[in-house]
Amino acid sequence: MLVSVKDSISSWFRIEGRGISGYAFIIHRLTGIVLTAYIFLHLAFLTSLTEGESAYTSLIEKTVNIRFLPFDILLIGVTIYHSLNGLRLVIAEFFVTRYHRELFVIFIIVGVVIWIFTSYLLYRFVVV
Amino acid sequence: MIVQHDVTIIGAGLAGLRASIGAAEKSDRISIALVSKIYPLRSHSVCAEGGTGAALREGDSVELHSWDTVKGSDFLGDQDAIEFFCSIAPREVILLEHWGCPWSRTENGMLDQRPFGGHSFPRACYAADRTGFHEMHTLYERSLMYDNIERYSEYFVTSLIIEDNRVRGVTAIDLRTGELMVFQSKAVIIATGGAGRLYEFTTYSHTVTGDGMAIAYRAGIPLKDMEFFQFHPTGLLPSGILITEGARGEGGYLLNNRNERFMERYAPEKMELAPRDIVSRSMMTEINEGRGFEGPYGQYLLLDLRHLGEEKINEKLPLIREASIKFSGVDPVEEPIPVRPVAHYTMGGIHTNMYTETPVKGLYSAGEAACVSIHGANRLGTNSTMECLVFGGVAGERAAEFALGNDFAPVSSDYVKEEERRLFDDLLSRNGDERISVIRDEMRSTMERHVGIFRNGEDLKTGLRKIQELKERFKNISITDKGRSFNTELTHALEVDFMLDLAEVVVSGALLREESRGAHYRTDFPKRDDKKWLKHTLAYYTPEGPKFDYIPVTITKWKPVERKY
Amino acid sequence: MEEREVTFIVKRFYRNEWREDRYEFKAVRGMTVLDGLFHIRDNIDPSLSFRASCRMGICGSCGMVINGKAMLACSTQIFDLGTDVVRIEPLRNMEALKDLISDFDDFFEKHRRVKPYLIRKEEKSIEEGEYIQTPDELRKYRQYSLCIKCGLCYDACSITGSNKEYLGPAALASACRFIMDSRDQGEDERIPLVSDHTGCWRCHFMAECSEVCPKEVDPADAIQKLKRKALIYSLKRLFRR
Amino acid sequence: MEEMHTKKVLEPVWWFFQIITGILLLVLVSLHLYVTHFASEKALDYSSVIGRLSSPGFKVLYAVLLLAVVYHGINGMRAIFLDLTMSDVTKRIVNILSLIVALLLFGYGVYLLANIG
Repeated sequence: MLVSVKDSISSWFRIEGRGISGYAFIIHRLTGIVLTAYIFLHLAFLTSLTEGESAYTSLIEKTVNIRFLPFDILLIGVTIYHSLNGLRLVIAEFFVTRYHRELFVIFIIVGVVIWIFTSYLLYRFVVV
Repeated sequence: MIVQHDVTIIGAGLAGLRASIGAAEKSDRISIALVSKIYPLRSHSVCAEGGTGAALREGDSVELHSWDTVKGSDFLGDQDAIEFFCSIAPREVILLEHWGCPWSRTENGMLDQRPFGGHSFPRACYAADRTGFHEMHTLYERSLMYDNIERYSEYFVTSLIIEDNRVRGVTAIDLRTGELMVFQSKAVIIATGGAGRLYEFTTYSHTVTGDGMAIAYRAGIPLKDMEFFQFHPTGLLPSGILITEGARGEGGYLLNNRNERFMERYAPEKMELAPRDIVSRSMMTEINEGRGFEGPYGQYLLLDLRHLGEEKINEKLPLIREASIKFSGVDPVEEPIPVRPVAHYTMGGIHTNMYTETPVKGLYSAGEAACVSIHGANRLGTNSTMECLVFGGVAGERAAEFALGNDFAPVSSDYVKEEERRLFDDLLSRNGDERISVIRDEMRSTMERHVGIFRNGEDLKTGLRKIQELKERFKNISITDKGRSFNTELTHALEVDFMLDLAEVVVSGALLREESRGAHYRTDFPKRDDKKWLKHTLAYYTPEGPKFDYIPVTITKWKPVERKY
Repeated sequence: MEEREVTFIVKRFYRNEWREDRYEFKAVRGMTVLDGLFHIRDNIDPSLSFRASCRMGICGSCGMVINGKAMLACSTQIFDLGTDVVRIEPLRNMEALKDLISDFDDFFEKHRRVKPYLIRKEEKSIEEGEYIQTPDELRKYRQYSLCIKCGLCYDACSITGSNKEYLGPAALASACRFIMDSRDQGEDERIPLVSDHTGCWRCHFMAECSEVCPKEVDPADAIQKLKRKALIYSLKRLFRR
Repeated sequence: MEEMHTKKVLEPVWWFFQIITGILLLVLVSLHLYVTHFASEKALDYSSVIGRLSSPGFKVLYAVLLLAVVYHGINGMRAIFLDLTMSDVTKRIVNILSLIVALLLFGYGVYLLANIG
């Protein structure tokens, strides 16, 4: 009784009737996949460092600018979410076994604050 | 399709599961079929709440437990069977503990026991107020250990195959496919539970429709003492969900609208912990004399647990609290619970001896479906779950022994063809203009009104006429769903058909028994009459209606005396 | 008494195809979704099939999806749903058999696979009486023993949907119930069963199972406990050799 | 049989490493981002990058970060694949592929670390 891969995957991302921890999980998975993909990208970029200064600098000029800033902010958001939610899971698992919902809300608030702050820093870094 | 099993057990509640383990432990050479119309864990046994009685501790004894049971039964119980039952009971409690049942404990780690109605010693072993639930799960999980038990869940048994006074098997509908199956067997155990859905206001699950009793009755096996139907004092309004006697065992009060503990008028010594028939009658008297509360779902009284405190309620009666809040909107910690007497237990059942043997060879019955008779005219609380354990075990062992010493007897294909014709060509194809649900509801309200706690000749006669009329009308029902897979309309029709037969037996038996004993209270014959009626009723099936016979009660040590609490 | 016109939209698997039927009727205060379904069966459409037994939330028969969330029909008041349109469908992540009835065979088979019974190296004889277990020891596993096997957690869990072999919340909670029982000595048999690819490692602590659980068993918590038990057990074995 | 057994012994360990590397990453990635973006405006200039990567301290730090991120990412992806219904053979393929990809990534990272600065 094998189910199709399509059905399987759709069950991970089923939104209807889910509670807050269900959404947390769905986003955790998605951000995890994004971040893993980014490892490849990051290592590929670093290759330019072995090819001398001009190759590296032209790459930096292309990627570190205002046009890529939204992606940078998104990426940092993804990282913050994934790490804070991961931390929440560890805390919920080993230390606070009740109050998942409350914990999640606290972490979301903390995460958003950090995100706004780091986005501002990034903006300053790229534009100024 | 025909399958062969040495032992077929119908019903997978407490008694059925205990029987399957009993048979499996007897020998691993026999194969056991556990046939049930629902998954085992859905059985009504999970609803048992208060406790399971056994004489375990110093100060208590088998003799005392037996006497309490005999007195509780209003001397209609067979005393040899009662002593046998009480002597095995402690073993069963320990056995269940060894199998993993999470019994509630005392501080030093021993099994805890609580007081219960009609018992002169606190002997109800309990697992909070989910006793039946935990017992069921323990037995079900234990039964998974045995490879020779095969579970047939969601198979609806329709008839017993009996020839030459020897059981040959059963026929059943495989609900998933809708196909008629034959379970060919050397021995059959009926453990299908009571017939509680005969009544309107009842603690019973929707599935408790007395199928096994009716099947046996139609196959010619007599039903014993069916006129005795227990009304539990405390059914939650409006649904009838059981509020355990354990609530009173832990110290709960019953109150009328004058805020009086009225039980002091009826049973000054035992108060709320008098046997159920007495408490129920007292409550109905209070209501009839205008001391009840008036509510949207009829009159009721109050069960007050507030003085027990939140901690004790959470620890010992968590399910009661949950049910009261969810189904009645009342938190027992803050408010008294609205209750009314409610149909709760079928004392009667398939006629068996104390070894669970019916008059037919190879056919056994245990649990509420059977009438061994240890409950006589009124069952004591905690004795029903224990009955399932004790007699379930006995039935399993006896059936296994019988299967080891006998061969399969052939099942004629004509019989199966005839059963298929009856179910699918006749019943399923009916297109009359009567609705099954209407007939069922009329039957249930008739039973409630005419065969309730207080009965009298006139009412019973009217009731009997009504039931017979309903039986006639049933022939003209219609079944709209003609499909085979999970045709719950067809099974519902079969259940109502079964219940109509049982209702007829209950009413006729009650009409004939001109005395008041235990749960059977006739306002026109308010006294117990040992000269004429110290005997068991046996009802035999005939196409025209039940034919009655009577057999004596076994009395060993205890001569009948007046029953006072 | 308060009355209200309600509409039940039932997603049925009827004669091997899906269809939706609408039923309109008057509900009164106090009526549960299960009462509503019985009302439909008795008065509007007798062919509607669903499972139900105890109607007091202890037998586990009537799990279904009500307005997108898995619930016990018997324990859900219609008036508490906050809407007059009630959508009902059978439990997801299980195969539908007919109407609201879904296939539980696999569910119970998984429960069986974790050996959900007391395993003793030596059984005490009946004459010696009960095993001693203090109320504190009882409290360690009591919560997990309250599971009614209603299957709601299998609907909520995203992994039971994607991996048919995953033991799932109820079965793992049941394993945990026995592992935490002071009378049980079956660690060597049970932990390897629950700690392979189909066992507790498939759980990523989404904790939806605990949210839908009608008996507050908290299966998610049970599974995390199992993971820790399995880790300790494995480390012990690694260093023993 | 023996292999099945080892797997059962190791699976809990993989899970535990996932948690450990997760916590480690929280610290190391924060540090990495701080150093490359927030500490100085010139942090991404060629000279400063080469300068950082030439110091043995940063080399070790980045090696640990690389190991943790590769393990955490690939083991996470492996779990996502194993959450699908699959045969034992496919499961084994997933496990082996995960190992190969992880080794390649780590190897390439180490190669970069060795050749830069």
